[in-house]
Amino acid sequence: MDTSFFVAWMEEIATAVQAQRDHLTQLDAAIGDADHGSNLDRGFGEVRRALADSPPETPGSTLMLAGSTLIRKVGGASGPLYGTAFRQMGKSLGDVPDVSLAELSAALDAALAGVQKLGAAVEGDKTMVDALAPAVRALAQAVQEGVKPEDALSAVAAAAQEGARATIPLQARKGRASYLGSRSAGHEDPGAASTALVLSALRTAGFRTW
Amino acid sequence: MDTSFFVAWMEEIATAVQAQRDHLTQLDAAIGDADHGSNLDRGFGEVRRALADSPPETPGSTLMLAGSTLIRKVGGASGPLYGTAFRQMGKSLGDVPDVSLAELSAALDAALAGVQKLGAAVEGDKTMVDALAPAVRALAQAVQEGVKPEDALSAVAAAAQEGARATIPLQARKGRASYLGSRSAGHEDPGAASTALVLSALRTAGFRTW
Amino acid sequence: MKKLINSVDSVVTDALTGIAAAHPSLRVDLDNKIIFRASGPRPGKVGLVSGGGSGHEPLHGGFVGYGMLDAACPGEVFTSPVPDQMIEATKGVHGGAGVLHIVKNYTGDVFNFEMAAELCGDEGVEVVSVLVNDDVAVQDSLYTAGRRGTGATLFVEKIAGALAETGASLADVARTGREVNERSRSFGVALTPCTVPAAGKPTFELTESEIELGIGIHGEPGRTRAAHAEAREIVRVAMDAINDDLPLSGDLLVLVNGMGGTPLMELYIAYAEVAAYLKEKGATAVRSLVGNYVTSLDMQGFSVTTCSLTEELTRLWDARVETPGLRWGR
Amino acid sequence: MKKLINSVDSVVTDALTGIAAAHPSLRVDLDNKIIFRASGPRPGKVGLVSGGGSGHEPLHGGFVGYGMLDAACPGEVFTSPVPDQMIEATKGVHGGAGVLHIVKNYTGDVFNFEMAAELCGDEGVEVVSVLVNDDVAVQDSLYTAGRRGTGATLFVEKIAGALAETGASLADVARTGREVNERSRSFGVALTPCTVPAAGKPTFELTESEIELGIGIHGEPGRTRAAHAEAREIVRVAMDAINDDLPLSGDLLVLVNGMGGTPLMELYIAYAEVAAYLKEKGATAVRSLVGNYVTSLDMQGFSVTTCSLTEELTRLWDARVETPGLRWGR
Ligand SMILES: Nc1ncnc2c1ncn2[C@@H]1O[C@H](COP(=O)(O)OP(=O)(O)O)[C@@H](O)[C@H]1O
Ligand SMILES: Nc1ncnc2c1ncn2[C@@H]1O[C@H](COP(=O)(O)OP(=O)(O)O)[C@@H](O)[C@H]1O
Ligand SMILES: [Mg+2]
Ligand SMILES: [Mg+2]
Ligand SMILES: [Mg+2]
Ligand SMILES: [Mg+2]
Repeated sequence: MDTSFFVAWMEEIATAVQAQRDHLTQLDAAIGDADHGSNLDRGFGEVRRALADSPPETPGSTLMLAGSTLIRKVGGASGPLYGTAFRQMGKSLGDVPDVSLAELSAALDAALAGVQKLGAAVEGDKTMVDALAPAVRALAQAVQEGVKPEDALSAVAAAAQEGARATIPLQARKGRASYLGSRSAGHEDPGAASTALVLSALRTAGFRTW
Repeated sequence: MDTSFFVAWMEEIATAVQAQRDHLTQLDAAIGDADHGSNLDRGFGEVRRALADSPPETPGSTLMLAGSTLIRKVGGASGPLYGTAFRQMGKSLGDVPDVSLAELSAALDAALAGVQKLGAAVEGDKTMVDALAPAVRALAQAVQEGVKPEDALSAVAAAAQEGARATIPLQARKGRASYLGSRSAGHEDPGAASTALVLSALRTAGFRTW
Repeated sequence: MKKLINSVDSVVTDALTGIAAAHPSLRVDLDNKIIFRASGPRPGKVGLVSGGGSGHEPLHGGFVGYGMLDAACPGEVFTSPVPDQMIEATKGVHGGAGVLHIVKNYTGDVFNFEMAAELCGDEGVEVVSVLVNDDVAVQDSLYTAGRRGTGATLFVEKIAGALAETGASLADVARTGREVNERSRSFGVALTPCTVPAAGKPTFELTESEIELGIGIHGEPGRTRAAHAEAREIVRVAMDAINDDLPLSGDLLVLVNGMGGTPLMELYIAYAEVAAYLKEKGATAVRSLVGNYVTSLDMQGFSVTTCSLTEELTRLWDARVETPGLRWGR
Repeated sequence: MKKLINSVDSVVTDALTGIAAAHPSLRVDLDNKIIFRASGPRPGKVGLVSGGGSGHEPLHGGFVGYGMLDAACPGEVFTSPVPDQMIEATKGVHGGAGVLHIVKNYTGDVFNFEMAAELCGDEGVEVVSVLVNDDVAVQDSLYTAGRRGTGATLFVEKIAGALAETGASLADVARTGREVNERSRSFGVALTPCTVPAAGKPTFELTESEIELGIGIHGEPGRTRAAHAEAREIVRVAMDAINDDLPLSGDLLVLVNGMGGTPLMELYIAYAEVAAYLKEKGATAVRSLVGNYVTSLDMQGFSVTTCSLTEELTRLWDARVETPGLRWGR
């Protein structure tokens, strides 16, 4: 997976988030403050612009630029969290021009660690971690089993989507939704839902560039 | 018509206004400020209390007390207008212990003059004058024709009701409704509607005391 | 109707109880429903009394204090107060130099204040009235009750109040009050109706895509209903109406006033458009206020009021004021 | 959704344009979205920076000025600002004595202010943060993001700001800010939801007979939904929640705050009930504020915040303040 793959990933995220903007905002309206869709739409729009303005040379610098842009432009909880996730991935990838599935797996692992270090959420807290963590595990397993890249990314997307759906019955213990106590149960976590979009875009980027 | 007739009149007004309070307020909501019902309900409630507290000795003093109470307790346009109307009637009746139909007619005439002096409204301006003026004429005619008191008061009530209904198509030229310009047309004037209630109560008072 | 009240009948009294509790600088006469300065009348100073229906808070009670009113008479919601109140208030602020009544031009307010002034005169208290009628949405003609008094009331109360503090005569304070009124114009817009507690339902109905242009401050519909539009366009309608009546130029005092339910953020958005409009016309808002000052209960909407300033009026506007609703200067 | 805006995307910028036009005492950096005092940093004075999502006006921009903040960073509506803004603001107010960040306890605000503080530290500007978390509706436990920062933010900004004007050290200003927070408690109630412009529809739905108890300031539903009741009863629920957490006694500073769409009249009615409740408990509101200070767009509802005063805190509360939103003293 070369630089163009990662640029394509960012573009696919921007497209998906724009399409799902209102849906994400409505999820956030139910248990948060009704801004998650506009936050991410604004953020990934800026990422797309930043990548067009200064085309990156490596996969790592693509993700570093994306992460810094999100931190600089989004605000809220999700800006620093997604920003950290991409920056940690970028750092993990270093200068490699072509990323192997194993390297991607390590990078996603670093993303999860970064998110958890910043936000202190564990699985079951009803946050983006609930979508990210199973996706990380799915990729690690795919690497171990040596499955084809397409299938590996499909497994990542499926695991993230499943993780997001599984947040519905949970009671939130982190972020704004935690203020609602037991009333947060019965709603999908907006950040988990957007994480599923972000990770599904990985597979779409694969279809597009391979 | 002795003091008890006029006290009964005030009581009948209070009852009718209380029953029609919301209706009058809704008429006022359409072209005014949604307070006519509560204004008059508060006012005639106070009149009832004032008459109970210091029972008047003559028809004239009954109306003077009612008028002063309305001025003191109602506020808005209708408080001074109704207050003036009753006070002018009271003055016109003087000390007579038993009021003839002709004396009542002169008193209502004085009421109309008082209202017009204060408010400068003429017939057709879409105000209480549109109910009061035809009622005054109806009573004068009844006196001239020498009809029975019951029938005279019925004619007064009918003329006031007809006058109130006739305000519906008019464009207001006085009071709050005038701010609406042509949009005031199509709604019954709340003050004309309440004047019809007040004058219909005259007939009911007659039924009760005769 | 969902309101933070105890009962429909006690709203005015309950609010006065809260005002009394919140502001040691005020003395509230609950029986007569009058808000006085706690300090009482100052001998030799012209007293200023205003009042009107409740539901416009902070007007008028929030403007009682040094540099503005000496007393305010709140009536029932949207109902002018009664002469008794005004007489009590007038006597209570009389410091020997006479009393100015600041009256918004509504039939009821005019009737009741006139009666009160007459009775005060009988009792030897000189009273002069200033009638405020700044609302350009209403034509001042034989076919209306005349222009309504709206946002300019605040300007008259502030500027006449500042002059009164200097020891000016009743005639001078009244003249300046009238000058402010003559130099002021307003126009109001509603995005939603308001709900009078006693009525229990909104005063009119508007769809999601309609607004009312040329409203007053009593929840009445405006002169015309129009399609909802960008703030820029709505402000232009309001400013054009003002400018057509009294061309805007020179140094202005400008109020962008919320009707009670409009977020301050939106009022600032409107103010930005007002400032841009004035720039186009070559006029400048050298003084301004943005906020909820002359409200209509929970209505969403705004009004703009402009006053063409002179040096003296600017100085009086800047003079010290210490009331719950306006405070500045030293 | 019917709002007085030009477009959903430009609300923050348009409002900042209006703030800049309305307040010559402020300097607005439109590119970075920062509201500064026009006078710039004062050498030797600790700088105070706060910020948060927009939609809470006058908080925070309306509290920039003498005796309160040196700069405010407004984010998008209900979205915390970004570190870049805070870094610019921090550097812009640094007068050599370090900078205090006043941060409301929300995950996003905390993350972004932390990042900014770290980067400012790297650049040699000493930054200390005070976290405001006064909302008793949320339990501060492992199972929540901790108590939200609401009305007490105004108290911290005012009192820490007054201390900073005296030339106190960063450590002292921070210590006093924390003390104010520790002595403060809040509880909020919604009668209606609000509408975030970008969402276009209300954040939740309530019938005519329901209210939300224990809301925050971002349009979120509360901890529980309850039947609408008299102001007296609703206030009692709020006050009991506060009193259960920190028993009310002695001299208090009390804020009865409107959420943006509540008429001032209703806030005074609520304040009367608050005062009556305090009397029952033997406590006294020796200082108070009633009005829209920490809002949630057009939400109807209110919050109560109490702060148990000391002599020093009272003196600092009374000290001169000159901002668009709060002004008093000499
Ligand atoms: N401490 C945390 N750890 C991980 N994710 C979190 C944490 N707090 C919040 N989130 C995620 O952020 C999402 C909300 O993002 P967003 O609405 O953009 O920010 P905000 O809550 O500041 O309005 C939540 O749905 C949740 O998935
Ligand atoms: N100048 C006037 N002359 C006669 N009647 C008037 C005048 N102005 C108003 N009214 C009457 O008063 C009524 C309104 O009374 P009310 O609603 O109690 O007072 P307000 O208009 O002050 O709210 C109108 O419907 C009209 O009949
Ligand atoms: Mg959110
Ligand atoms: Mg009326
Ligand atoms: Mg009225
Ligand atoms: Mg947010």
